[in-house]
Amino acid sequence: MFRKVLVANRGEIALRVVRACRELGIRSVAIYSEADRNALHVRHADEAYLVGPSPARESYLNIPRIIELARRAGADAIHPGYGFLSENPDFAQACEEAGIAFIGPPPSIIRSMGNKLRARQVMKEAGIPVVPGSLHMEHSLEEEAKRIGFPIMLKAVAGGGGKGMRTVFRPEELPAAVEMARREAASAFGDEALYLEKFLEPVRHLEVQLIADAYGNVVALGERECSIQRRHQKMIEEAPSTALDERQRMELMALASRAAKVIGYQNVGTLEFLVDGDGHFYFLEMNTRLQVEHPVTEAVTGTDLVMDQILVAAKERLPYSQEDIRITGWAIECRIAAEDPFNVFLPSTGTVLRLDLPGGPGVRVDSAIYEGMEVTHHYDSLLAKLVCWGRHRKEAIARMRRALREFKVVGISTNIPFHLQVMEDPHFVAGRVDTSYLERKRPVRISVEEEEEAAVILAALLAREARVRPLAFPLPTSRWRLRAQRFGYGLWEPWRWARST
Amino acid sequence: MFRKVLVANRGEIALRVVRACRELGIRSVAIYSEADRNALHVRHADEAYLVGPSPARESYLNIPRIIELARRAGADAIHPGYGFLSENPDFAQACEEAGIAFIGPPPSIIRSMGNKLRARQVMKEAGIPVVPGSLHMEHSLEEEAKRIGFPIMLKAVAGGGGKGMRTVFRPEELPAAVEMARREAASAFGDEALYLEKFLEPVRHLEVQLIADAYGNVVALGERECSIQRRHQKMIEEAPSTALDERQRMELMALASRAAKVIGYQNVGTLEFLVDGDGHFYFLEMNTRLQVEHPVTEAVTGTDLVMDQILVAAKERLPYSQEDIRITGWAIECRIAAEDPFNVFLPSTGTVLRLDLPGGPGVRVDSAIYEGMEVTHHYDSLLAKLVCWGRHRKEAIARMRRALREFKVVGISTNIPFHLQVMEDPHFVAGRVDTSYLERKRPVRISVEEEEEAAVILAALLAREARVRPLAFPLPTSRWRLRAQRFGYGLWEPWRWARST
Amino acid sequence: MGEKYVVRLGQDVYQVEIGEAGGGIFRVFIEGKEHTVRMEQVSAPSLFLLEVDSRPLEAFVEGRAGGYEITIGFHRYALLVRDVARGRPPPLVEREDWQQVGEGEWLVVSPMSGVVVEIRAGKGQVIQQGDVLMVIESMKMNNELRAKFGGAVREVYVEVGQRVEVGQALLRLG
Amino acid sequence: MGEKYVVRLGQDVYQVEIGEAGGGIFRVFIEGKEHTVRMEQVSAPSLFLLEVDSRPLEAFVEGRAGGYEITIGFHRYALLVRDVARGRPPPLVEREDWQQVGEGEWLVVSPMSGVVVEIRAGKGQVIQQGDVLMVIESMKMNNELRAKFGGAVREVYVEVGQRVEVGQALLRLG
Repeated sequence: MFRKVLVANRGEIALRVVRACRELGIRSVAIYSEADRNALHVRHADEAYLVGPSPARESYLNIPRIIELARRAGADAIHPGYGFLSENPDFAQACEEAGIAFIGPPPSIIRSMGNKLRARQVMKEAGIPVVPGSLHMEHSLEEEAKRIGFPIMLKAVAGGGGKGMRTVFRPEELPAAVEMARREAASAFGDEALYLEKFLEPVRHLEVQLIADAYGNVVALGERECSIQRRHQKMIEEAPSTALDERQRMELMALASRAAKVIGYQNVGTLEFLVDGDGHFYFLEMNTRLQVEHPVTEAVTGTDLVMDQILVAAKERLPYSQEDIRITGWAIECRIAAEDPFNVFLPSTGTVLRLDLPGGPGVRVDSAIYEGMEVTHHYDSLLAKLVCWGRHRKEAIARMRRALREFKVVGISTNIPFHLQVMEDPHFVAGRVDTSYLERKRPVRISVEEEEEAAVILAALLAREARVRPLAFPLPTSRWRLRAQRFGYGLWEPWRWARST
Repeated sequence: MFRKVLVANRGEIALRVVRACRELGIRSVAIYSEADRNALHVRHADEAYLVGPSPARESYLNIPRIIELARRAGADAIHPGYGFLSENPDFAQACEEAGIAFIGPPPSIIRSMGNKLRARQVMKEAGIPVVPGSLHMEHSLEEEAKRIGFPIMLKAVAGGGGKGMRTVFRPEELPAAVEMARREAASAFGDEALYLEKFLEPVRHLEVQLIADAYGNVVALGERECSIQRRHQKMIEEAPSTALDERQRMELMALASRAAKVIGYQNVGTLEFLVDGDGHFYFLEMNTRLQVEHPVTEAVTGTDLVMDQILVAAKERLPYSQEDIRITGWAIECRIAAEDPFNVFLPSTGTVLRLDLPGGPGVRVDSAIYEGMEVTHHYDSLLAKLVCWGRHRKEAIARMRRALREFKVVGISTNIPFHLQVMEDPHFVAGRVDTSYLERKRPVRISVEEEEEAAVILAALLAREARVRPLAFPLPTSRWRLRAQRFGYGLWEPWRWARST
Repeated sequence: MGEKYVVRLGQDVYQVEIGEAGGGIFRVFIEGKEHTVRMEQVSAPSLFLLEVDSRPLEAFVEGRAGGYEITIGFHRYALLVRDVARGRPPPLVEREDWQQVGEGEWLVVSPMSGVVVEIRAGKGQVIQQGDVLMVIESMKMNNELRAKFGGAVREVYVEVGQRVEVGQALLRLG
Repeated sequence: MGEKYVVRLGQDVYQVEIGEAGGGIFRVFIEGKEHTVRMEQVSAPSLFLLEVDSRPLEAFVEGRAGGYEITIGFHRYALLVRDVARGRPPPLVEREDWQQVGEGEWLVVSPMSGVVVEIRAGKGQVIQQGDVLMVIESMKMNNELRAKFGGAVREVYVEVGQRVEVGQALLRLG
């Protein structure tokens, strides 16, 4: 087993790994950028080192610097978390060359699955159905598009995470879309190559969690429903999915296990699928790392994916086999992000003035937020993950509603009120979701008359009190947020999003 | 189902019930004493009413006032929590007479199990082995003691919770012990009647969780290990117990179910047993209410005892049967209390200046503590319950250690550091515990050289900083706590405890 | 009986009359109705518990000139308060992203902190409502700033690669 | 090179020399060893992150006359600080439950807040070390106050049923 693990990440996932290390009796090493000097993952770790300035490319993406710090700290393994360098084969390679274990699959697998076109070929050859579309880009994109038929999805070969992606409905839109997608892909991945897939709708986005050790043991840990996405970013996930019956679940898990065995997979990984209305599965891509949404799988299987991935990276045998896996109850995850749902999900920066996290039965919070935290523009907007488990889906939803109401953040805007609206939406409650769900379900700013009146009363009481004993309150941080109100709660949307590079 | 439930309690259990109500779609009504004006259970409830002054007998024990508030609020049920009025048959009766459902067993059952001597007779008749001792107090205590043989336990007939209890090792100690126990019993229960049990040691204290509906369905939810007690107060509980193998577990659960069926039990309840070194079970007493430690059972069975007890109180059928119950993994609960383990567990009052609760996988916190809270002398010292689940006992212990380190309270003393010492004790880790465990395991004030040095460095840095920009820090609240250091860390114990009346 | 205050919330102005009932309890008259209100300060100075007719609510209070910003539930309310003797509070002045600085002239300020990654509206260029003026990167998202009104670009105050803060002037149109 | 401070912790006195290394980093000399220290203020004013030789620690700071009370891990340290030019800090004065008020005379003060439920030591009574003097109820526990030293009870300042606070005089022996 490892003695010391460097966590090459930040935020809630860095803290998640630090916690797993502590429970395994492994010393943890945090790295932090200038912006993260006070971060929770730093305060929880056994050791901490400044990795560089705030921009990610100078800190959390700086491979030589991270390897240098791992060496200095005497770490014998590196955990990459998700995002940043987690799917960068050069990083996995650099770790290997430095004699430091990379907690993830071998570089060759990361590389072959990182090429999305290559991954499609591999899966196709393994007999896994893939989304109809290109397999080899021998022809021009125009010819391929004509062959596949509109609407189509343009995707970056080196892609992932919704970057360099465009849906094209008509042939005349193709050239402009290609140009934009190429530019995005080039800047995001240094590779402008694109390929095409048939655009399927309505579909659900499902994925299968896998874990594999170095001895050929592969276990599929059920599926996750990830259809609720905003601009290709997942927002709410659950396990299991209402889309599958037991037979389909078994079929999908067997399919995913087979794929993992064919490619000789090791460590944790996820196979993403689209499922159409007729229950057909289509392989979409493979993520060769821990996923943000891994806790819903942990909740319904009783596994600990971070502990277990550290174990298998240390060449230990998987402590369970496929037969040991039971799906018990239902789990839902809401990603709590610093964005204003009532102002077209504008990113929200500022200081966290008040924080109350939910608790009690069936509630898990994986959070990097703290009172006094400066939420900056440097990194993505994920602050915390709220995961609720129930004996059945209805109980999990009821619990999530309760927990969302208990989750209190003042000082920045979060998407908590919108999550609550989804949890109360009859379509969601009925399990009728697909990847276009969030295009139809828009946040509605509901003013609660009782609360408005209470605010007015409190203001008067405070003014009266102030004459007796003046109190010094903190100054508001982001007054401009009220702007949304006057713009008609989302009717006027001067801001459009695209995944930045 | 009920529409509105009044929670006749305070602290973490009141919040626990409010949460369950919210998840069931039931409106909750909190009551609060003067001391609890700002309490979390008040802030989470849908409605709140002042019940009376701070002393419990004028507030949380004031039956007519509570019934009046329930009527005023239009509550159709009352949840008594644990402690206070939860095992008071007159309260259950008063609810019934007011046409309000009491969430617990019928008054007659509370009454018959509340008489500890009567309970022993009932169980003995039902064929359940009881702790050797008195069954009828026809003879004098002296004669009974002679018959049973020393050492003996003096207990209050109306007892419970360690009040009016004395261990007597030699005949000559008996008269004084009887006098003290009678006085305590009279003042605690208004009834000075005592009975005798053989004092067994080494024994374990185990209990079986039961739930029963109004239709004769009884389900036993496994056992809890509660041997770690300080002055008859439980401090750490776990489920399952290392004392039992699968056969013994089944036997004990069957025994408990049989007892519940014989007495026609309804709602949640617990049968407490002593288990001697040879694996013999002896019935100790029955608690006709929810237990503090119910979450460890929830964690390993996936049930929700508070939701389920509300369901059965509303005359719904139990949604599971004995065959559905599986014990999965291991759970441990540490009771976090406001007391100073390094100063003979002296109660600690004051203001909570800082609070950080643990999070992440496998951790559940049921807490009533908040920053700014005034911890007063009026109620018992329980602040929060920390429950950790793991796939096996080792994992649960590792997680508990991690979570205890994350649990940060400043402003009052808590027993958190002592819990951590227990979690690191080889005897505890090996599962070698019995009811005398805490007599041997004493808290040790360990000074961490690194931390001491850091404090010295920080003081110097702050003094230097203060010349540039002075900071206003809060004033310390309980400086006298350092006293323990000079008295040799528990060697000098000027304070002795007894359960107060 | 009580003291009178005037409170402004958005476009609405309320008259609030407060009478003390003892023990932290107040009788409050508002909109012709009487409420029994309990106010407690939970932690210094910002968190309050307000019980209006036995319904408990948490309120987080921040100061602002002439009033308070109060967060209850998921919403943050900006309120101005005055003793009734001093008359109605002035209208709320909110920061606008599009500030009118003359007849048909607008100053566009940034609604977020981030980095300018692209400027599509050059000085002198005539733009239409809905056109993308510039792109600001924040939290790994490219946010396209679109024109709320059309006009000619008079001045651009920022350049590509520059860090901008909330409220910082970006350009002037008219 | 740096500035020198004298810090007292319990019976120990430390000399601490501080040199600034820039960027919130300090070189600190203490007990003949040099440490690289990073200090950050996490939230105003009390919570600090202190990194001593790359080991992060959280510290909660409270003010006290002439110094600080600092909580790190599970312990709370009382510290007095002085600029070295002003000499050693005075010894720490701690509150004692048994305060010597004369030759063989002791003032006993309450170590907890609670209610006196029983007084076993009457005025004039001679008590032995270990005897129960009184019982104070706090948090539903009866806490028996035992004599640290023997003597005659000179004065009892409280009565049964009375509420007492931490530090309040209970009785005098001598």
